[in-house]
Amino acid sequence: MNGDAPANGADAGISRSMSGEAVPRPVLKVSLGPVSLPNPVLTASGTFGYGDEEPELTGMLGLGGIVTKTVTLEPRAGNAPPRIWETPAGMLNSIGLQNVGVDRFLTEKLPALASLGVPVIVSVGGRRAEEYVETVRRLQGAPGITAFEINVSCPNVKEGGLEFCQVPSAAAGVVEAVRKVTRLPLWAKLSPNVTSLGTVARAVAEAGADGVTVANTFVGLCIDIRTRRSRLSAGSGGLSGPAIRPLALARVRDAVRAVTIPVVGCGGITTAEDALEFLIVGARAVQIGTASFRDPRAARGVVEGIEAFLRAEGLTSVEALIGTYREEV
Amino acid sequence: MNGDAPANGADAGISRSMSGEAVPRPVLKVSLGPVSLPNPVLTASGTFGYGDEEPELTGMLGLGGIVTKTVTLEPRAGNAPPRIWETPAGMLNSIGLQNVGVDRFLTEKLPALASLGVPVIVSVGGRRAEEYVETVRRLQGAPGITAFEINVSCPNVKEGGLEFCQVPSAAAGVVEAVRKVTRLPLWAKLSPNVTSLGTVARAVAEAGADGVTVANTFVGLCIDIRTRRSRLSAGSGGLSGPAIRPLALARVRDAVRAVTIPVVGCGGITTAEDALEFLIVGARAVQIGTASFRDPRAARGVVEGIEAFLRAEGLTSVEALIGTYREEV
Amino acid sequence: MTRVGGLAASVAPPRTVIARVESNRPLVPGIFEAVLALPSEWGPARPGQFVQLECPPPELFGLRRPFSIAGCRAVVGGVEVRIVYGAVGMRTHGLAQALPGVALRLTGPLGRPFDAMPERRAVLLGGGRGLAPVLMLAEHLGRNAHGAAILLHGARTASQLIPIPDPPCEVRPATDDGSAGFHGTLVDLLQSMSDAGELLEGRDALYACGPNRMLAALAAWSAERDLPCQVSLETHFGCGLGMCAGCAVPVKTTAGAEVSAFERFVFLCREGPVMDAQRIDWAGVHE
Amino acid sequence: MTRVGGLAASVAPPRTVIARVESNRPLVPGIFEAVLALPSEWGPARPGQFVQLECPPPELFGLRRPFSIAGCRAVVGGVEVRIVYGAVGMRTHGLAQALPGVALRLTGPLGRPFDAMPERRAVLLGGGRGLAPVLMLAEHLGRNAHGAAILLHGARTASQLIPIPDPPCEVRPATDDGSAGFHGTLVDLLQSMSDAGELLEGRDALYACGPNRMLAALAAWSAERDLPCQVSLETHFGCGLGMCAGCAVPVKTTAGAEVSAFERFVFLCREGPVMDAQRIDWAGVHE
Ligand SMILES: Cc1cc2nc3c(=O)[nH]c(=O)nc-3n(C[C@H](O)[C@H](O)[C@H](O)COP(=O)(O)OP(=O)(O)OC[C@H]3O[C@@H](n4cnc5c(N)ncnc54)[C@H](O)[C@@H]3O)c2cc1C
Ligand SMILES: Cc1cc2nc3c(=O)[nH]c(=O)nc-3n(C[C@H](O)[C@H](O)[C@H](O)COP(=O)(O)OP(=O)(O)OC[C@H]3O[C@@H](n4cnc5c(N)ncnc54)[C@H](O)[C@@H]3O)c2cc1C
Ligand SMILES: Cc1cc2nc3c(=O)[nH]c(=O)nc-3n(C[C@H](O)[C@H](O)[C@H](O)COP(=O)(O)O)c2cc1C
Ligand SMILES: Cc1cc2nc3c(=O)[nH]c(=O)nc-3n(C[C@H](O)[C@H](O)[C@H](O)COP(=O)(O)O)c2cc1C
Ligand code: FES
Ligand code: FES
Repeated sequence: MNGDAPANGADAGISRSMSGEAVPRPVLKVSLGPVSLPNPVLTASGTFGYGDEEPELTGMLGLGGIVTKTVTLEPRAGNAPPRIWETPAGMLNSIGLQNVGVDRFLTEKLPALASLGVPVIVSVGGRRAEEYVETVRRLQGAPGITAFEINVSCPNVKEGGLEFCQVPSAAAGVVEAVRKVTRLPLWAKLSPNVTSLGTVARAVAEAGADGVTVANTFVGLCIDIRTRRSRLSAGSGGLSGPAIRPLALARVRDAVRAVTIPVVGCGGITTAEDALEFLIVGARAVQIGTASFRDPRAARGVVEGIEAFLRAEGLTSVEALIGTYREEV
Repeated sequence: MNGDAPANGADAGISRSMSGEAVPRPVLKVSLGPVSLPNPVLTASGTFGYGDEEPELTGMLGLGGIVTKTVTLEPRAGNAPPRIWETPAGMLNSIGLQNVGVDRFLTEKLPALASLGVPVIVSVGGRRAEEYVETVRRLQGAPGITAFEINVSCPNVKEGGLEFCQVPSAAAGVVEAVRKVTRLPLWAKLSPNVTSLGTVARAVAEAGADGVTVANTFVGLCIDIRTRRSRLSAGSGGLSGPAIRPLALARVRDAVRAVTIPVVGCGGITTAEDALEFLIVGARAVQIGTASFRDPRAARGVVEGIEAFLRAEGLTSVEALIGTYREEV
Repeated sequence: MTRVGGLAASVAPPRTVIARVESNRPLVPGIFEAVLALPSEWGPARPGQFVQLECPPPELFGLRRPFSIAGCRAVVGGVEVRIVYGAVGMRTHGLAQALPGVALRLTGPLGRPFDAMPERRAVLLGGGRGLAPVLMLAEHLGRNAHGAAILLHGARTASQLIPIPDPPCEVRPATDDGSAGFHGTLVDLLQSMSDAGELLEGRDALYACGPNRMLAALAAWSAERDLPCQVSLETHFGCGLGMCAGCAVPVKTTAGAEVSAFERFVFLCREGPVMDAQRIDWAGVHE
Repeated sequence: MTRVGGLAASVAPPRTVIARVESNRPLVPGIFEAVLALPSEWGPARPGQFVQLECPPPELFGLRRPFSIAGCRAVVGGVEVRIVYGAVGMRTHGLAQALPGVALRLTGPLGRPFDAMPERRAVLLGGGRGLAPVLMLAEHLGRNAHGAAILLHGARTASQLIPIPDPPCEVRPATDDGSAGFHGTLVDLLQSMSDAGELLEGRDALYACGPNRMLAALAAWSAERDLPCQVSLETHFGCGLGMCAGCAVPVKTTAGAEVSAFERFVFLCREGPVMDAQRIDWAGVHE
C-alpha cells in the first residue's frame, strides 16, 4: 500500500528542481507508533460515511487513511431532523451516531472499504464500556482494519456519552477495557469540551492507548429567534469547521505536551496550510471532516499541498516538519 | 438615565402600527438583580477601551452600559506584539491586560466615562485574590460605578490567571473576598474553557456574585507555517467573534440552568438577531465585543434591531422575550 | 403503494466540476433562475435530481446548497444546467448576486429522480419555486410520450406565479388568495378536480414539489386513494453525498415488522429527494 | 531628537462612513490603487494619517484593515480618497477584486500625521507601497512651501517601482537589484548621499514609510546623526480606534526615569502610525 503514488506515472519518485537538478520527492509516509500511513491525511469519522457513499471514490485514493463513521454495537436511529445548521465558518450537527450497527458494518461495509487500498481505522462508540468491548471484540478478527479509534467524545449522545468525554477516569476506563480484547492499535478520540485535555490524554495513554485524536466537536447551540427553538431538533450540537480550527490547534498543543504517544490533529482543517499548522505543532497525522462537504476532494488537495510545501521549503520528508513549532518562552 | 430615548424626538414613546392604531414602544429596560439598565446591550470588556478612545462617542449614547477594559492594581505592560490575528469568522488576541492601573484609572479615565450618561461596569482583574480586593477597595468609593465585573477568566495572563478561570473554588474565592469589601453589585466573568461552566457559575453565585458574564474568549492558537512560530508573540490567545457564537450560547444555556442570579451573555454577537438568541436562551443582557472593531456602531445597531424585532413580534417589552427558549425534551 | 427505486443504476454518475454562471435573473420577486455552464462530460440529469452548489462568496467557508435541476441540455462545448431558486437566506441571497462568469463548485447530478409510471396519467403539482423540477418532468414526459400530463401550478398570489412561456402540457394555476386561477391551495384544486371527475383513482399518479407543508397535506389527502404520489422533499443537507447523515427523514415502518433502529430514518440525499409520499413519517418532518 | 506630537488637536475628527469604490487598478504587479468616494463632510486628511477600511466580501466577518491615505481631495458632491495597497493576504486580495460601485465601511482620518519641520529640508523615503503616504507629504510640502523636498523611492526591482507621473519634487529611484536607479537599499542611497555631501546633519529631516525592516535600518542609521527621522510604522490592528490595545509598539524608556509598566508599549493607532524613529524600541518590533 503506497498512498503517495506519483501524480504523474512517469515520474518515479524523482522530480526536477527549478535549476534542473533531480530532487527526491519528499517522503510523506508517517508512522504513529504501531500504525504506518502512506501520508498524514485521513478523513474524520462521520464525515465520509463508510467510504461507500462518496460516488467519486477516486477522491480517496492517495489518502493516508479513512476513519469510518462511528460504529456501535446495536444499530442506532440517531436524532430527529433537522440535524445540521450552518454557523459562521462552521456547522453544528446533532447526528446522534446514526449507524447500521457492528454486525451489518462487518458484512455490508467493511469489505468494500478494505478493498480501497487505503488504511481503514474503525471508529467505535458506545454508551458503556461493555458496549465498546463487545463491538471491538466482534470487529477485531475481521481483515482490513488498521486500527480502532475509540470515540469517547461524541457530544450528541445523550445517554451518558458525555461522561466518557469529560471525566478522565471514565475515558481511561473504556480504553483499558478495550485494550484487553484487542492487539490492534487503539486511538482514543477526545472531547475538547474539558478544562484540561492534557489530563484526559495522559489518562488514556496510561490506560494503553496507542494514540489520541484531538479533537471531536465543540458543544454549541443556535436558536431560531422566531420559533424560540433550537435550530437542531436535539437541542445543542457539535461545532466543526474552520471556526474551531484555532481552538483545536491549541488542544493539539496541549496533548503534544502531555503525552508521548502520537497525536492526530482534527478540527477545521480545510487547506494544506491548515494541516501544516497541526503538523508543526506536533500532530503526526491530521483528519479532514467538514471541509469534505464543501469539496469532496478537499482531503486529496491537502495531501498535494503538503507535498508542494515540503518541496518549496526544501524538506525531504514530512517527518522533518512534525513538531518543529518554535514555542515562545 | 434613559437609554431608549426615541430615535425621533417628536415620538414620545408612542408609535403607530401599520393599521394606524397607536402602539406603545416596547420597553427595553432590564433589571439584573440590583442593577437596572436602560436596555440589555453593553460593550464587552477590553473592546471599547475606557470609553475615551472611540472618537465617535455618539456611538455609545443609547447603550445599556459600558464594561471597561479590565483594570488591575498595578499598571500592566501587556504582551509583546503581535497581539492580534484574524481567523475564520473570528480573531485571536493576546493583549495581556495592558492597562493603566487602578490609580490612573480613577483620576484619568473614570470621570469622563461616568459623565457619558451610560451605566459603567468596571472590570477588575488580578493575579491573586488580594489584588482584586485592593483594586475594588480603591474603586468602590468613586462616583459613577454601577457594578463591578470580576474578570476571573482572562486566558492571556500567564501568572496563575488560568487558575481562577478553571478551578471553581479559586474563582469563588476571589468573588468571596471581593464581596467583603464592597456593596456594589458584582458580576463574575467566567471562562468557557472548562468542563462544566455550570459548576463554576454555581460556585461564584454561592460566593455572593450578583450575576455572571458568560463568557470570556476560548483558548486558541495559530501558527505561521513559514516561521514555525505562533502568530501571536505570546503563543496562544483568546478567540472571539462570530466563530464562537454557538459555543458561547451553549455556555449561557448551561449557566441559566445552573444558577438563579442573572446571566449576561457574551461571545460573537454581531447583529440584533444574534443578541436575541442569547436573550431567548435566558441572558438578561448581552455584551458586544469584536463586532465593534468592524463597525464602531455595532452595539447601537443591536439596540435598534432588538426594538424593531419586539415591535414586529408584537411584544411590549424585552422582558417578555428573555428565557422563552422552548427547549426540546 | 408504489415504491420509488431501482433507478440508481440508470442515472448518470455524479461529478464535481466548476460551473460558470451564464445568466442569473429574477423570474418573479424573490425567485431567480440561474443558467450554469458545465463541462460536456457532465450529466445527463433526470427530473427530480439535484446539484450541490457552492454559493458565493467563495471566500466565505460554508456548506454547499442543494438545488433541484430545472433543466439540463447539451450545448456547444458543454452542458447547460438551469436552477430556479428562492432567495431565502444568506447563501441564496449571495447566489442571487452572482454575476455571469462567476465560477462555483458543483457536484451532480445527485439523488433519485421522479419515477414516471407509464401506465398512469401524470398529474404534476408545483408549489412556488417547487415548480422547476415538475416542469422539467412535464417536458420529459412530453418528449417520452409517457402519457398526457397536466400541471397544477400554485403560488401565494398572482405576482408569485412563475411564468411558463412554452408549456409542455395543460397548466392550471391556483393562488392562495384567488388573485389568479383557482382560489385555494393545490390540494384544494385536486379535491375540486376529483369532485368534478377530472381526477381518477387507479388511473392517475401524482408528482409534486413544493414546501414541505404542502407535500404533507398532499400525502394526507392522497393516502386513502389509489393515487400513487411521489414528492420531492427538502431538509437541511450537510454534504448531499451520503457522507454526513445530516439529511435524515423519518420513514414509516411496517407495523409489526422487525426493523433495526437504523431504519427509522433514511438519508434524503440518497433515497430521495424524490420519495413515495406514503413512505414518509410526516409527523417527524420539519418545515 | 524630535518628538512627534501635539498634532491631534489640529486634525479632522474621524467619521465612519460608507465609501464607494470609484476605481481600482494595478499600478505595478501586486500593488493597486483604489479611489474611494466619501461624503463631503469627511476629512480633510493629512499625510501620514490612515483609514480603517472594510475589505470585501462584506458577508465575510472580519476585522477592517488599516491603509495609509495616499491622497484626499474635495470633489463635486464629496471627497475622494486614494489608497495604494499591496495584495498580500486574504483581505487585500479581496479588495483587489472590488469593482467600481462596491460600498465599504470606512472610518478616518485616523492617527497622527507626519509633523513637517519647516526649518529643515525634507528628505522623504518611500519603500515599495510605502511610497504613497510620503508622496502625499511631498505634495503637501510643495503646496505649503515648507522647504524643498527630495524623494527617495525604493523597490526590489525596476518593475516594482510605482510610477510617479507628475512628481512634486526631485525623485531618486533605487532598486535592490540595480535594475533601475541607484543599486541598493534606500539606506545605502542615504549613505551615498551623505558621503557625497548631499545630506546635511542639522539641516535635513527624514520622513519614511516602508517595510518595518527598512524603517528599523533607517532608525539605526540615523540614530547617531542630527537627522530627525519620522517613520510610519505597521503592526496588526484590531480596531484602529484605540479600543482594543491590539496595536502595541514597544518604545524606549528614558534610562533611569521611573515609568509605569503601562508605558512600555504605545498604541500605534493613536500615538502613530507616524512616530519618531528614535522613540521606538526596534528590538521588539516584528516584521
Ligand atoms: C434536494 C433539495 C432540492 C432543493 N431544491 C431547491 C430549488 O430548486 N430551489 C430552491 O430555491 N431551493 C431548493 N432547495 C432548498 C434550498 O437548498 C434552501 O433554500 C437553501 O439551502 C437555503 O440556503 P440559505 O443560505 O439561503 O438559507 P439559510 O439562511 O441557511 O436558511 C434558510 C432556510 O433554508 C434551509 N436551510 C438551511 N441550511 C440548509 C442546508 N444546508 N440545506 C438545505 N436547506 C437548508 C432552512 O430551512 C432554513 O430555514 C432544495 C433543497 C433540497 C434538500
Ligand atoms: C497604519 C497602517 C497603515 C497601512 N497602510 C498601508 C498601505 O497604505 N498600503 C498597504 O498595502 N498596506 C498598508 N498597511 C498594511 C495593511 O494593513 C496589511 O497589508 C493588511 O492588513 C493585510 O491584510 P490581508 O488580509 O491582506 O493579509 P493577511 O493574510 O491577514 O496577512 C498578511 C500580513 O498582513 C499583516 N496583517 C494581518 N492582519 C492585520 C491587521 N489586522 N492589521 C494590519 N496588518 C495585518 C500581517 O503582517 C500578515 O503577515 C498599513 C498598516 C498599518 C498598520
Ligand atoms: C456531520 C458530522 C458527523 C460526525 N460524526 C462523527 C462520528 O460519528 N464519530 C466521531 O468520532 N466524530 C464525528 N464527527 C466529528 C468529526 O470527526 C471531527 O472530529 C469534527 O467534525 C472536527 O473536524 P472538522 O472541523 O474537520 O469537521 C462528526 C462531524 C460531523 C460534522
Ligand atoms: C482585543 C480584546 C481584548 C479583550 N480584553 C478583555 C479584558 O480586558 N477583560 C475581559 O474581561 N475580557 C476581555 N476581552 C474579552 C471580551 O470582553 C469578550 O468576552 C470576548 O471577546 C467575546 O466576545 P466577542 O466575541 O463579542 O468579542 C477582550 C477581547 C478582545 C477581542
Ligand atoms: S446530506 Fe450528507 S448524508 Fe445526506
Ligand atoms: S488597533 Fe485597536 S487600539 Fe490600536
